[in-house]
Amino acid sequence: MRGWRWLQLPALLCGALVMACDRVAPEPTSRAIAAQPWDSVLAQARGSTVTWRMWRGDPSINAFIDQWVAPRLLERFGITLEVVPGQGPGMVNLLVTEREAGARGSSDLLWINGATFASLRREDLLLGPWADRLPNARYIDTASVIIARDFEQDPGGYESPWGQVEYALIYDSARVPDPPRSVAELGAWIDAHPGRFTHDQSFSGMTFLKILMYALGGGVERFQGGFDSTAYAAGRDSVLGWVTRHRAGFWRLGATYPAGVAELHRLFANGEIDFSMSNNENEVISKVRQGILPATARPLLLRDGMLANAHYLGIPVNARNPAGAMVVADFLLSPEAQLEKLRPEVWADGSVLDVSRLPEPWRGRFAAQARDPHALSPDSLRRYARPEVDPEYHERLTDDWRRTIRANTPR
Amino acid sequence: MTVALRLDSMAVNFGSVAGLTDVTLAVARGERVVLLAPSGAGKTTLLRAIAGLEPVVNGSVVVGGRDVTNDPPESRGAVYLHQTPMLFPHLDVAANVAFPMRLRGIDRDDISRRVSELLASVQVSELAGRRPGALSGGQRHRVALARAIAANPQMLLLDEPLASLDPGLRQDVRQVLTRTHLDGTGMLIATHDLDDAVLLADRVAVLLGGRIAQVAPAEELFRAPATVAIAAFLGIPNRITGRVEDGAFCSSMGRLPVGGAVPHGPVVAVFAVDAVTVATGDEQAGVFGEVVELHRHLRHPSIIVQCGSVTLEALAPRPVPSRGATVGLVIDPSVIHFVPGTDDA
Amino acid sequence: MIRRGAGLAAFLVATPVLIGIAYSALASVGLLGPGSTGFSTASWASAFDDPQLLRGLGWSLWVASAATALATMAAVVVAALFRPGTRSSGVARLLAVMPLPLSHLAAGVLGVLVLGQSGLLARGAFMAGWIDQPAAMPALIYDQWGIGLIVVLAWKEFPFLALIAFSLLADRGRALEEAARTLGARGRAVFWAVTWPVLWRGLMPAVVAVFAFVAGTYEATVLLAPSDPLALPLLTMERYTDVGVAKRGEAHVLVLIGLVVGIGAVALHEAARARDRRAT
Amino acid sequence: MTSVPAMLRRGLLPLLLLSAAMPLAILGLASIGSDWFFPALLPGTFSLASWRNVVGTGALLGPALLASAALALATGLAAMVFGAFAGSAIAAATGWRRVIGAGAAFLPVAAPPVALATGLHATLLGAGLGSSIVGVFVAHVVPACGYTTLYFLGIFTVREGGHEDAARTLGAGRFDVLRRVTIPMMHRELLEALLLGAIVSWGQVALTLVAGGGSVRTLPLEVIDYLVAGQDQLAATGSLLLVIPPLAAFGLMRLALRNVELVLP
Repeated sequence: MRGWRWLQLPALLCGALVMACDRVAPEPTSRAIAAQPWDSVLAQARGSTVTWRMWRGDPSINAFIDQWVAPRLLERFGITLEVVPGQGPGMVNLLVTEREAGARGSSDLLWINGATFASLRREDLLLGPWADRLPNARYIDTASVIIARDFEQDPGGYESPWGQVEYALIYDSARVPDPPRSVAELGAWIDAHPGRFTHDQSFSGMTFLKILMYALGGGVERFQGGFDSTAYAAGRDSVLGWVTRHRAGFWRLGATYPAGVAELHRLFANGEIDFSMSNNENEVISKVRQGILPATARPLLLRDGMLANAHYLGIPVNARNPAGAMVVADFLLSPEAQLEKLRPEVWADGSVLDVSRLPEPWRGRFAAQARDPHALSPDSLRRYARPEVDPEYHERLTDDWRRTIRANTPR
Repeated sequence: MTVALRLDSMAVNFGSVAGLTDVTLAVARGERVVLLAPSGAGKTTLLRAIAGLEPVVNGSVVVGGRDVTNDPPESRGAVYLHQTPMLFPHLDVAANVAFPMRLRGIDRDDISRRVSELLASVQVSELAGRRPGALSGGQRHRVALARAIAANPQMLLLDEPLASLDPGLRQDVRQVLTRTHLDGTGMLIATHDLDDAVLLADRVAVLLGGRIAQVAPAEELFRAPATVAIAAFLGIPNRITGRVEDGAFCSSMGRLPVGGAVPHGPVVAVFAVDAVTVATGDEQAGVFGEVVELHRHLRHPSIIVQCGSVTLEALAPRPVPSRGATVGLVIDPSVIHFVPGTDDA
Repeated sequence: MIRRGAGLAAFLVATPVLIGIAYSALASVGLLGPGSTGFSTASWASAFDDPQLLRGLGWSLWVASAATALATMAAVVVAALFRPGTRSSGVARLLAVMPLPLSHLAAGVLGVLVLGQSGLLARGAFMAGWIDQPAAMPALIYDQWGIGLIVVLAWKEFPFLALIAFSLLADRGRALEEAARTLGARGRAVFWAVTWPVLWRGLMPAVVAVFAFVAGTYEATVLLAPSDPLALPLLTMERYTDVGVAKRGEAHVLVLIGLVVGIGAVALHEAARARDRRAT
Repeated sequence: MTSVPAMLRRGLLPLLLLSAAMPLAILGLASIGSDWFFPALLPGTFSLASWRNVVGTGALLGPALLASAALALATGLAAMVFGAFAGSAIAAATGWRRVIGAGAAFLPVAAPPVALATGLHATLLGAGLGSSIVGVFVAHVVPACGYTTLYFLGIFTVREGGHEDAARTLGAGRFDVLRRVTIPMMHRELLEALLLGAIVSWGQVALTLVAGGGSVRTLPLEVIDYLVAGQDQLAATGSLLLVIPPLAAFGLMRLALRNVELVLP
C-alpha cells in the first residue's frame, strides 16, 4: 500500500488541526468484547455487518475481496462484508474526526501498517489486544522478523498480519537478459548503459535509496534500534556519493526524476528506461496480467538485501462490530484464504503463515501451489528480506536527497 | 378636480451628489403636464424618483392623494415608461399588456377582454400574438402605453417618449399620446423638445437648476417666461437689458414707451422674433441697424440686425434684404415681457 | 437594502478563504497547527533559505505566463478568423469550445500519452522513420523549460478564452468593425484598430484569472513538470505532505506566497484598469 | 483567388477538430486497451474489463459517478442562486463597497486550493460537518460561488434594470419581478451559471478530500487513485466518464437554448 501525496495532503491537514486536541478515553465496552471466549465472539458476529476500510486501487485485490472473501463470510459466518475505500493517513484523520465529533464509528476493520499503525497507536485509536486470540494466529510465521515487527514496532496484539511484500526491482528479461544482481553490479551497469536507469521521487524511490544506504553502510543491523545520527550521516554520505558517481548514467542525466512509481512503470513499459521498482515483489505479476507491464518483465532482488514489510488488520476503538471484525481477520488468516491470496492469478500477495506448522492437506497444497513464472522463490525472498527500521531514517534521507541531488546543488 | 400627483419640496440626488434640490409640482387627474428641461437637467431622475426607482432625499411624493414617498415602486400607482419601451422579450404582446393585471390576480376572461380593449384603443389589435422583437418602433410604444394603462395607474410618467424617433414615427406616437383619453389619470411627460411641449401639454413645467422654475400653459410660458434663464432655454432670442422709467423702457437702443402694469427699475425686455418687424418707412422705425445674418427658417425666415451694441432678431420682410443693408425696425411694445433684474443668464 | 446585500455577499464568499489565509499566516509563524511552538519566524527564514523556493516560483511564473500568452493568442486568432458571419464559424466555435469540460487531470494524462518520449507523437515519428528509440525524441515533458506542460495548459485554457472571445466579437465587435470599414479601414487595419482592442479589453479579466489559476494548478503540473526546478504548487504540496511536522510551517509560507501570486495578478490588473479608466 | 484569412481558416479547422476529438479518441482507446507500449500506435489487447468497474458487483466508478453528479447538480444550483443574488448586489453597489465586493468574489477563485482547503476545513469542523457529504457540498459551493458571483457581476454590471423597473412600476413586487421578469429573461445566463458551478464541483479534488476525509468518493478521486496505482486503463475509463456528462450537458444546453432562440426574435 502506497500512501500518495494527493491523499496525504488532506489527511495531514486534518491531522494538523486535531493534534492539540485532548484525548478521550476509549469506550470500555468495545475492549471487553476483545476479551470474550471465541465461541461467544462467533455467536455475536453471526448475522452482523462488517465495514472494512481499505485501499481500493487495484482491481485484482478488489475482485478477491468482493468475489471470493465476501460470499464465504456470508455463507460460513453469516457476516455481510461491506468494503469502503480509505487508506493510510486518511483513516487516521477520519478516526480522529469521528472521535472529536463524538460520532459513531464508520468502520470495523482497517487495512494498516507501519506509520499508520504508529499514528493510530499514538492516538490510542486501536482496539486491543485481540490479535493473538484468533484461532488461526497459531499458524503465523512468528520467527519472521518481517511479520513480528512492524517497522520496528511490536504489534502487541493491536493488529493482525494478513500478508507481506518485499521490495524488488523490475527489469525486462527481453531487453536485459543478464541483469545486475548487486548494488555494485547495478552501478557498473548504469555506467555502461547511460540514460536507462532512474528511480521516482515518492515513497518507493526513497525506499530504494534506503536499500542502497543499508547496502553501502554496512547492513541494516547498523541502523536498527532507533535513530542514530552518526550512523545516518555515514550512511547518507555513502548513498549520495554513490548516486553522484553514477549520475551521468541516469535517465536525463539525473537532472529530473519521475513523480511516482506509476510514472516509473510507464517509462519502463515503453522502453524509455530498463528498470522499474516496486514495494511489492509480486506487483509485476498482476501488472503483467493487466497489460500494464510487458510480459517479459521480471522482479529482481539485489544480493545486498531488500526491504520487506507485512500488512496488518486493525480494529478501531469506535468499531460498532468488533466481534465481526475479529471473525473476518481470523478468516483472512486461514490457510484457505492465505493460499487463495497467494495465487498469481488472484493477487500474488505473500502468505504470513509458517507452512511447516500447517496441518495436512494444507502443507501439501502450499507446496503444490504452481508458481507464476514471474514470481521469485520463497527461499530467495526470505534470504534477501531485511526489516524496516525507524521511520526517521526515511524522512532524513528523503530530505537530504531533495536538497542536494534533486535540487542539483553541490553539497 | 382631485390631484393625481403632488410633489412637495422634493430633493433627489444624482448618484451621490445633490441633483434636484427643491421640486414642487402638482398634476391634476386627466391633465397632461410636460416636464420641459434641457438635457442633463434631471428629467429622468425626477420621473424615476416619483416612480420609486430612485431614493427621495427630502420632501414628499403624493400620488392620488396618498403619500407614497416611502412606498416601493409597485404600490405607488405611478407607471414609468422608459424612453425605449421595455417590453418583456419572453412574452408576446397580449401577455405584455396582461402583465400588470395578472399580478393583481384578475380573472382570466376579464384580462383577455381588457387586453383586447386596450390593444384596440392604441390600434394594434392585430399584433396580440407577436413577440416584441417583431414589432416596429411605433408599435412598441403603443403596446408599452397599453400595458401602462392596464395597470390602472393614477399617474403615467413618460420619459422622452418622442426622442430618438424619426419624424413620421414622432407624429404617430404623438397622436397616440394626445388621443388616449384618460379621465382619472395624470400624465407627466418629460421632454427637451419645445414643439412636443406645445403640442402635448395642458401645462408645461420647466425644470431648471434643480427646481421647477415655472409652470404654465404653453402660450403663457412663451409669452411671459418668469426668468431670463427660462427665456433663454425657450429660445426667445431678443433679451435686452435696461430700465423702466416714467412709462418707458430705456436701453442702449433709446427710449421705448410702454404701457400697462410694468415693473419699475432694472429689467430685461424679452420678446419673440415676431414682435420685431422691418419698418416700411423711416418715420415708423424706432431703431436702425445693419443686417448681419439671414436665418432661412422654412416657415418664418428671420434676420439678425446689429443695432449698436444690441443684436435683435426680426421677422424677415419680403423681399429679404441682403446682408449689410441698413434697416429700420419697429418693436411692438404690447408683446414685450419685462423680467425684473438683469440678464445674467 | 442593496448595500447590505453587497456586504453580506462579500462576507459569505470571502470568509472561508480569509479563515484559510489567517490559518496559514498563524501557522507560518508557529502559532497554530502541529508542531507549533509559539511565535517564531523560523519557517519564513528556512523557506527563503531554500534555493528551491525562488527557482520554483520563477519557473511557475514562467510556465503560467507562457501558457496564458499562448492560450490568449490562440483564442484571439481563432475568434478573429472565425468571427460571426464567416464561413464555418459555427463549426469552429463548437470545436474550439469542446475540450472545455475536460478535467485538468485528464489533460495531464493526455499530455503524457501524447507528448512523452514514448508517447503517440514519438510513435508517429518512429513509424515515419525519424527516430529509432524514445531517447531520440526531443524531451517535451519533465523538461527544463516545461514545454509540454505549457502546451497542455495552453490547450486546456484555450477553449475558455475562445468562448469569451467569440461572444465579445459577436456582441460589440461586429458593429465596431463595420464602423471601421466604413471609415476606410481594410483587412489587417480593421484587426489592429478594432478587433484586437475589443478582444484585449474584454479578455483581460479572464486572462488574469487563467494566469492565477495556472500558476497554482497542481494536477497537470505533477504529471508533466520536472523535479528541478520544482514548480511552486509541487513544492508547497511536498512540504505539506512531509512526514515531519516541522515542515508544515514552511508549507504555509509557500501557501501565502502562492496567494500573493494569485491575488497580485488580480490586483495588478485592477490597478491597470483603474488607471486606464481615469486616463480616458 | 483565396484570401490569407480564408487559407488560415482552412488550415485551422483540422487542428480544431483534432483538439476536440483527440481527447475522446485517446481516452476511449486507453479505456478498452492494454499492452499499449512504444512503438505500437494501437493497444495490443482489447477488453471491456475496466467498464465492468462502472456497473456490477463491487464497482467503484459507477457509485462515484452518481456521487459526483449529485454533488455537481446541488453545487450548481446553490452557486447559481447565490451568484445571481451576490452578483447583482455587488453590481448595484458603488464606490469602495463595490471594490470590496468584487475583491471578495475574486478571493476563492485566485486563492490556491491549499489555502481554501485549510480555511474550509477549519470552518467545517467547527460546524460539525467534517467527513460528510454535506461538508463536501459546502466545500464545493465556496469556490463555485466565487465563479458564479464573478459571472453575474459581469452580467449585471452591463445589464440595465430597465425591464425590472418597468415591471416594478406596473405593480410587480420584488418577488414578482424575479419570478415573472428576471428569471424568464435570464434563463440562459442562469443555466450557464448552473453549468459553471457544476463544473467547478465536478473537477474538484483537494476540497473533496479535505472535507470528505476520504470517505466521500467522487469520480476524480477514483481516477487519481487509479492513476497513482498505475491502473491506466481504469484511469482512462474514469476520465472518459468525467468528460462525457459535462459535454452532454453542454450540448443539451446549446440545443435547448437554440430552440428558445427560434421562438424569440
